[in-house]
Amino acid sequence: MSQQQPNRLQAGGRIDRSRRLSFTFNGQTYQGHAGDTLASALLANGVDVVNRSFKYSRPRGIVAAGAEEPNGVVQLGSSEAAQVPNVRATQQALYDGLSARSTNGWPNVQRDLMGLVGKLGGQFMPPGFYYKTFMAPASMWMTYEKYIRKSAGLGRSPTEPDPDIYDHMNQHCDVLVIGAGPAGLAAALAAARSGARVIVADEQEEMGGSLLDSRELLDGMPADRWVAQVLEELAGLANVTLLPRTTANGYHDHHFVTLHERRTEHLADIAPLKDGRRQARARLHRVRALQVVLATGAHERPLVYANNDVPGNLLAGAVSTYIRRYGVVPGNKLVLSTSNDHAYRAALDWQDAGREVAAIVDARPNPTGDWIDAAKAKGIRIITGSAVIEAKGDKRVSAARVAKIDLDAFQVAGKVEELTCDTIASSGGYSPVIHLASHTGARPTWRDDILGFVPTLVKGVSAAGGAHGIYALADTLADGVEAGASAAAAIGHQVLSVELPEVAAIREGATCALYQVPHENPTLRAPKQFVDLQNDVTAAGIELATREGFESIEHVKRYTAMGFGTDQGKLGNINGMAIAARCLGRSIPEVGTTVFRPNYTPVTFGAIVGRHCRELFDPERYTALHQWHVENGAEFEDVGQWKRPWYYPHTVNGKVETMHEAVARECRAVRKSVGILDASTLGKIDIQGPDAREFLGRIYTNKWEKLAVGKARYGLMCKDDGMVTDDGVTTCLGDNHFLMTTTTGGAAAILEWLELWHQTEWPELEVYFTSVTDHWATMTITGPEARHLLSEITDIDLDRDGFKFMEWRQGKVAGVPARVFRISFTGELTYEINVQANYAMHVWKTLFQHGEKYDLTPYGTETMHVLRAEKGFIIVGQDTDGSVTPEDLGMQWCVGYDKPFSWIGKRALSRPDTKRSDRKQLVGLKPKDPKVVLEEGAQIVFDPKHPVPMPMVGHVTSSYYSPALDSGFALAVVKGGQHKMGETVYLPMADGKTHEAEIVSPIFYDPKGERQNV
Amino acid sequence: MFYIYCPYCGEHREEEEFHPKGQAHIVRPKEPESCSDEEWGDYLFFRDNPRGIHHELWVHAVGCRKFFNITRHTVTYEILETYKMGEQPSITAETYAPQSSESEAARVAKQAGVRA
Amino acid sequence: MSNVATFDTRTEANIPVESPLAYSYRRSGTPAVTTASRVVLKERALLGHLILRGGAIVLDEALREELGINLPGQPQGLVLDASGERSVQWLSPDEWLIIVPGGEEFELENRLRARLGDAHYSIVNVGGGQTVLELSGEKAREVLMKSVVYDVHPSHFPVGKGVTTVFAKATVIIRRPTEDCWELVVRRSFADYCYRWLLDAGEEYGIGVAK
Amino acid sequence: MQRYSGFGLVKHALSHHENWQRQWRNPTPKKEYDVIIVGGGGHGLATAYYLAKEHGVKNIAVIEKGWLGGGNTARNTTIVRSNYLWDEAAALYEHAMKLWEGLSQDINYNVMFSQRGVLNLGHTLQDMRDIQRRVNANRLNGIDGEVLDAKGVQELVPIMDCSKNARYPVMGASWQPRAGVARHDAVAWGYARAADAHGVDLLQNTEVTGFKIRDGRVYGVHTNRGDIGAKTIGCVAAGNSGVLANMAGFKLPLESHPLQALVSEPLKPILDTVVMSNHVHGYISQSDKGDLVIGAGIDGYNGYGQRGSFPTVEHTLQAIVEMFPIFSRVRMNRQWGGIVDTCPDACPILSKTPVKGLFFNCGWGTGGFKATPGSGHVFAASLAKGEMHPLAAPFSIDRFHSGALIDEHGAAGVAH
Repeated sequence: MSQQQPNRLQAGGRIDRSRRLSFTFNGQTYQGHAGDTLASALLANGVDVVNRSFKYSRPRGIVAAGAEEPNGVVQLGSSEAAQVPNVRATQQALYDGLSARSTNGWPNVQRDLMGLVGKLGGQFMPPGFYYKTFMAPASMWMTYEKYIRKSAGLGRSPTEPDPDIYDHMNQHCDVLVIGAGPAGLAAALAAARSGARVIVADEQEEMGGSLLDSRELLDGMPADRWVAQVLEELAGLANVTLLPRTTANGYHDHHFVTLHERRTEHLADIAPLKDGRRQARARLHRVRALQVVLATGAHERPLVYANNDVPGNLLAGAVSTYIRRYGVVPGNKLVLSTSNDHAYRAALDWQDAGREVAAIVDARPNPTGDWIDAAKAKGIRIITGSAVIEAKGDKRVSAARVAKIDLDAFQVAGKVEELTCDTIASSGGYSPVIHLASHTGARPTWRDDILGFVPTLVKGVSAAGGAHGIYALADTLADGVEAGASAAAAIGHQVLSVELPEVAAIREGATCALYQVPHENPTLRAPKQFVDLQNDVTAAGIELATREGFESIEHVKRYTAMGFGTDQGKLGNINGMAIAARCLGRSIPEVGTTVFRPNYTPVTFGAIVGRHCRELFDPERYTALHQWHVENGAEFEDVGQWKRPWYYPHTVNGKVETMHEAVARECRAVRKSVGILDASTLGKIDIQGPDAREFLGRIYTNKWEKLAVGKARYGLMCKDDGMVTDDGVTTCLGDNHFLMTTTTGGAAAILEWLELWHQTEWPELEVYFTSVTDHWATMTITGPEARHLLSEITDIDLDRDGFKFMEWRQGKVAGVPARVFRISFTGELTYEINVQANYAMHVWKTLFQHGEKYDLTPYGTETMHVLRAEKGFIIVGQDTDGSVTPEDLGMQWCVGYDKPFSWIGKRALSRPDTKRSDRKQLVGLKPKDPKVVLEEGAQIVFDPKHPVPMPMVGHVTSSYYSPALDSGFALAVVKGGQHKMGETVYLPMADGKTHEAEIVSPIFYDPKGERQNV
Repeated sequence: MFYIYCPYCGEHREEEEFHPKGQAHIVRPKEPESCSDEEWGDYLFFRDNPRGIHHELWVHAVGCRKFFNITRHTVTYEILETYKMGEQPSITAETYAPQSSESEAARVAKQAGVRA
Repeated sequence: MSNVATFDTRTEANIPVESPLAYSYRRSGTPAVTTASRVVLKERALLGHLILRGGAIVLDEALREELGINLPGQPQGLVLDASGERSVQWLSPDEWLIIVPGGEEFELENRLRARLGDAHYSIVNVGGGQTVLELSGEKAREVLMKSVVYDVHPSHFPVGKGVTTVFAKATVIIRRPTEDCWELVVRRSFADYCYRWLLDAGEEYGIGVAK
Repeated sequence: MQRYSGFGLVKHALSHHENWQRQWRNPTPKKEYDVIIVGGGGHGLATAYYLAKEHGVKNIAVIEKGWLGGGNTARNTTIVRSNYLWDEAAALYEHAMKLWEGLSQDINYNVMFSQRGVLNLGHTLQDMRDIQRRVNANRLNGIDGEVLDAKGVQELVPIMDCSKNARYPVMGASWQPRAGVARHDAVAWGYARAADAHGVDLLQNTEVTGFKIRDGRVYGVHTNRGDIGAKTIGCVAAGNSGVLANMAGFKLPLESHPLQALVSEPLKPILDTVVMSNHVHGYISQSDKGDLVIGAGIDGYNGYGQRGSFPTVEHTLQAIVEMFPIFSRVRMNRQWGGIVDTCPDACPILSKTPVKGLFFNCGWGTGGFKATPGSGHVFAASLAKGEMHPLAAPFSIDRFHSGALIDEHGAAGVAH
C-alpha cells in the first residue's frame, strides 16, 4: 500500500485502508490502519525487534497473533497517568496517537548493552543460578539483590493515580458461551434459538475467531460472511448479550465466571468522554451461569529448535492470520517447519500474498492430505522427515538450517542444508485451551490421538470444537451446535433445529509428536532452544533441572520459572513437559499436568476494583446530625464504618485549637455545666416477646428477671469462652419489651449473635429482635446543668426523685415525641434523648438555642473517652481484647453467679486458666509524675532493671490527661493487679525513659457516684 | 463463589449474601456446670475438619437472616444439600457416593447451578 | 401482645423534618432530570415503615382485616393495595415489611395489636431509620446490575417481588412494585453512600434526581 | 554435597553444566527409621535437617505425598517477620528470625532472605493503640521495631496514599526493619538438599494412609509404598493435619480454610518494603522478579480445594488500590489458594498427642512460612528429646482445655 508499510499487502484483510492511523513505537512514528493490532501494524512497518528478553537480553520479535504472545509485551501510554505496563501488542487494537515502548533494552532495543552481558554471561545463568551464588559475603546480599531486581520486571507502574473509572456488571444467564469462533457461534445460535438467556464473550476485537482468517467456504461463502450473518441474527435477539473485547478470565465455583471487557482500550489510553460523560475504561462482568460452553479453541505450539527466538520466527497460524486478516506479510522468504497438515496454510497464504516460500519442512516421512496436495500443486518444495534444527541470524532470521531427523532416537539423521530465508514459521500441533476448565480444580487428561490435554468437565460445563481437540471445521460447527443445544436443553429449554452450513471436508493426515527438535550437538551444548520465550527458559534448562533431581513437573516449572510469565505458559508448557518427560524417560501423562489458575490473561486491578474505590471504597455511615458536625468544624473518628465527631476544635484568636486543648475545654464544660454528644451510632435492638427477659438472662452475665418497666440496667456479654464481647444498657420498656443497646462497632454482630442463639439453641423462647439503630437519633446531654437545659424544652417531669437515675420516661422534647433515658457514661447528671431520626436536627438545634446560657458544648468521642475513663467505665475492644473476663475487669457485681440458667460464658470462668489469681486485671494507674500521660499500649513491668527480654505484666489500655484531676491517669491490665493496690509499676519506653506509676482503683473521679445522682 | 440454595427463601442466592458459621449440629451442653474442662474445651474449640463431606452452619445474613445447614464437599466445594435448622442431613460421609449421572441430572434440574 | 410499650414517634406539629437524603442533596447535589436522562432517581421520603414479625397464619388474617392486604404467601412476595400506597413484603418466614403513607403507621400498629391480642408477634416502627429510593427509566435495570448481585432480569424479578440483597457494600431491599419502577429500601445511615453510588453508576446514563 | 559458590558456577559453565549433581537423592524407603517426619514442606524438611545436624539422629525419613515444598511452602506470600504481640509467639518467631538471618550460609543455598522491612499500618485510633502495645512488647522482648506516624510511613513508601483523603487515612504504622521476604521454593529445596546431605531419606510421592498404633504408642505408618516403621513420628502436614489426626484417632482444634494470594505482572522495582494493613485488609510486597505479591484474607468456610471465593480477591485488590491508587492500571496475572489450618487462638500447635511417640506441628494459620526455621528447629529438639522444647511448650493442645490460649487475634493482626 505504501512505502511506509513495506509488509502491507495492496488488498485483502479486514483492515480499513481508508483510515490511516499514526502511532509511535520507541519514539519513532509509524502508520497503520483501522482494524490493525499494534502487532500487525509493527509487522507491516517491518519492525523486527520489539523487545529484549529479560534474562539474556536477546532481541525478540512478534511470534503469535493472540493471547499467547510472549515477546510483544510493551509499555503503553502517552502520559504518565495513562501508562499501562505489559500490554500484548497482539491484543492491542491500533488507534490514532497510540504510543508504545519496549519494556526492556538499554539504551534501546536495537542496541542493547545488556545484550552483550546476555551473550557473554548467558552461560553463567543456568536455571536457579541465584540459589547457588550471591551468598558471600552475607552482608552483600541486599546489594546484589538491588541489581537483580533492577534487571527483572517487564514494564513499569504509572506513578500517578489512574484518571480512569471502571465498573462491574452482575450478570445471570442460562448459557454462557466463551469464544465466538465457529464452535462458539454455532453453540450460541443453538442456545439462543431455544429462548435461553445467552451471553457470548469473545476476547478479540471482532467475533469470528479462526473464521476471520480461514481459507474455507461455508455454504459457498467466505467464512467471514457466515460470521456476519450469525452475528446479525444473535444481535437481533433480546435474550442474547454479545460481548466482544471480553475475555473470560476466571472460572470460579458453581459456574461463576469473570469476564473482563475492555471498553475503551481500542480508542485511547485514557477513556474518552462519551456524550460528554465519563465511561468506564473496563468492565468486569460477574457472571453466574447455569450452563457454560467452552469454545475457547486451541493454541498452536511452536517447535523448539536452536535460536528459535530470533525475530522472524513465528507461529504458522500467526503468519496466516497476519496475511489474511490484517493484510500483512511479515517477511519476504519463508521456511515452514511443521509436524502437521494444518500449518501448510501458512505457506499457501504466503505464496498467495506474492512472496516466496523457500520450503515446507515436514517432520513426517510421508505426509499426505489435501493441504499437502495444494502445496505441491503450487510448486512449493516439501522436505519430508526433516525439521528446522536451527535458525541463523541476530536481529532477524537470515537462514534456516534444515536436516533429516530421527524422532525415535532424538537425533539429527542426515546432512544439514542451510536455506536462506527471513522468516521461519513453525507448528508442532495444537493445544486445546483448557485453562478455564482447569480453574474449577478438574485435572485435564492427555490424549495421544490429538497430542494434547483435553479438559475434564464438571457438571454443567461442556467444551466445543478446538477446546477439546475437534479441529475440522465441519466437525467443529456440528460440535458447537450440539454443545449449545444440550446446554439449553439441560435447563429445560426447547431447542429448535439449527441447520449447519455446508463445508467441504478436508482430508488431513495425522500429526506427529514433535516438541523439541534435535540438534547436532547435545541439548546442553547446542545453541539455546527456547521453550518459554518470556522467561528465557531453554530445553537445556529443563534438562539441567531434571539432572539436578527436580523430577516433579511442578519442581521443573518452579526451578526454571517456566510458565510464570504474563503468557502463563500458553506456548511453552506442553513443550516443556514433553522435554521433561523425555529427560526423565517417562510419558507426558506420567509427568503429569500443570494446573492453570485464574487469570487466563491478566486483568487490570481497576477493573476488579470497579467503583469500590476512592470515596466509595467503603460506606461512610452518617447520623442524622452529620451535617451539623461538618458545619461546626468537627474532626471525625472512624468507628467501624461510622464517621463520629472526634472533637470540635475552636478557632481562638485565629489559632485552631489542638486536640488536647479542645478536649480539655470540652471535658471542663461537661464537668462544670453541660455538654452534648451525638450517640446515635450505638446499636439499638428492639426485643419483644414473653420470653424476652429469660433470653436476656441467658445472653448477659447479669440478672434481668427483676428489672421493672421504666428501668434500665447495664449488661455485660461474653462468648461461651468466658471472654467479654460487648456491653451496653438495656431498658425495660414493657414487661415483654426491651430496648438493648450495643457498642457502635458491635451492633450488627450482636444482632446476629442473638438470632444465632435463638434460632439454633432456644427456638422455643418466644422473642423477636429487630434493629432500630437507624430509627432513633440519640443525643446525650450531660453535666450539672443538663436538667435545667432539658427542662426548658420538655414536658417530662425531670424531678430527681420522680425521674431517677437508671430510669426512662417518654414525652416531648422540643415538640417532638421522645424517649429520655437517665443513664450516664460520664458520671455526670445525664439525659439521653431519643427521637425519630428525621426530627433529630430540629431537636439538636433547639437544644443549642436554649443551651447558650449554660455554655452547652458539643463534644466528641475523645472527650467521651476521657470522661468515662475518669469513672473507670470500660470500652469493649479498647480495655478488653478478647482475652478478658468480667472478673478480670473487676466487674463481679455484673455477674449473676446464681442464675438458674448457665448463661453464655459462665462455665468457662471455672476453667483452670480463667480461675488463676494472677490473671491480668483491670486497674487504674496513677503516674508518679502527674504531668506524664502514659502511652496507650505501654508495657508494664515490676522490675525495670531486668535485662531484655523483660517479663511484662500488663499494659496500658486507656490513658488521658484529666482536666478534672489536672493529671495524667490511665486504665491498665496488670497481672494480679486487683490485689496490688498502691504498689508501684514501671513502664520502660522507647525513648529510654522509664515511667513509674501507682496501681489504684480504676475509678478516678467521684468514686461514690454522687454527681450522676443529683 | 458459591451459589447457595436458601431453604427459607426457596431460591439460589450468591455467596456474598451469606456467612459461614462453622460446623453444623454443635449442641451446647445442656448442663454446662457438670461438664469436665475437657468436655467444655471440646465443645468450644474442637471441630470436624473433614476432607470430604462436611455439614456446615450458614446464615443468610444479607437476606432472610435465617441460619440453616449445608452439606458440602470440602474438596470439590459441591453443595449436596441445604436444610433448615432442626432438620438432619440426608447425605452424610457414610451414605455419600458420587451419584449416577441420572440422579445427578434430576437434582441439577431442581437446584441448577450448584455443581462445580 | 400486651406488656409492650407503643409510642407514636411522629408528631402532627409543624416541626422541620429531614429525610435521610437531606445531607446528600446538599453535599452531592441533585443532577437535573433532562430529556437525556435514561434513569431517574426519586426519594419517597418519610413513609411509615413497620417491621412485623410472627407466625404467618395469625398475621395474615389481621393484616387482611386491618390493611386490606394479604400477607404475601410466598418468599420474596410483595403485595400492594389498589392505590399502590400501601404494601406488605416478605422478608423472612417470620418477618414482613409494611410500608404505608407517613402518619398511618402508628394507628395501623395499634389496630393490629388490638386484633392480634395475646398472640406472639412483634411490631416495630422503623420509619425513621429507612427511606425508599425509586429508580425508573430505561436504564434503571442496568444501574441495578452494576450495584446488586441479585438477578434483576424481568424473567427472574417480575412485578410483585422484593428481596433483601447486597447493594455495593450495603444491604438494601429491592422491590418491583410496577413495571416501570424499582424501589430500594435503604437504611438511613447508608443512604448517602447509596445515593453517591447511584449517581456514580448512573452517570453514563445521564441520571437525574427528581425532587 | 557439591558446594555452591560463584566460582563453582563459572566452573560448571565451562563444562556446559553437564556435571551438576542431584540436589537430593530419590531413595527407596527403608523398613524402619529412627524418626519419620510426615510432610515434606518447609517445616518438615527443616525439622529433618536440624534433627540430623544438631541432634545426631542418623536414620530419618521425610514422607511426602506429593512433591517437596508443594503445599503452603509453594503458595504463600513469603513474608518473614517476628513482631508478634504475645511473649510466647514472639519468642518462637524471633527464634526463627535469628535462624533466617544466617540461613543461606548455613545450608549453602541462597534463600534470598531480603530484610527490607515490614510496615503494619494503622488506620484507626484503636489500630494505633494496638500497634503501640505490640511494638512496646517487642522492644522489651528484644525484637526490633518502632512506631511511625503517617509522615514517617510516607517517607518510607512515597508511592502510598497517606493523605487524609483516604477513606481510612493512614495514621501510622509499626516498622520492623529486620523483617522482609524470602524465596519460598528455595527454602524447601535448600533444606531438602542440606538434609539429604546429612543422609535423610526424602520419600516423595509417598502418602501416609494410616498409623501403626499399639497400646497407645505409635510404631510406624502405613503408606501407599508399604509400611514404614518408626517409634518417633512428627506430623508437619499443614492443611492435612486434621486428616492425619483422624487417622491416629483423635481430633485437633483446627479448621482448614482456603487462603488466597495473587500476583501482578512483573514490574520494574517500585515498592521496596512489605506493607501490610489489617484494617483495609491487604498486604503487598514486590518480588525480586518484579511481581507485586498480594495476600488476601482467609475464606470463612472449610476448604481443601486450594481455591477460594472471588469476592475475597476483589476486597483485597480494593484495599491495595485504596492504599496505592497508582496501581489501578497494573494488572493481576495469577491467583491461587493454599490450605491453612486455623486454630481458635491464631497460634500454632506444637505438641505431644494422646498417642505416645506421635507429635504434631500444625495450625500455623497464616504464619507458617515465616516460622519455618524456628518451627523446624524447636520441633527437631522436641522429637530428639521426647519432650517439648521450652519455646514450643506453650503451644500444647492442652491449652484448649485449660483455657490458656495465646490469643494473637487480639492485637497482633490477623493478616500475614
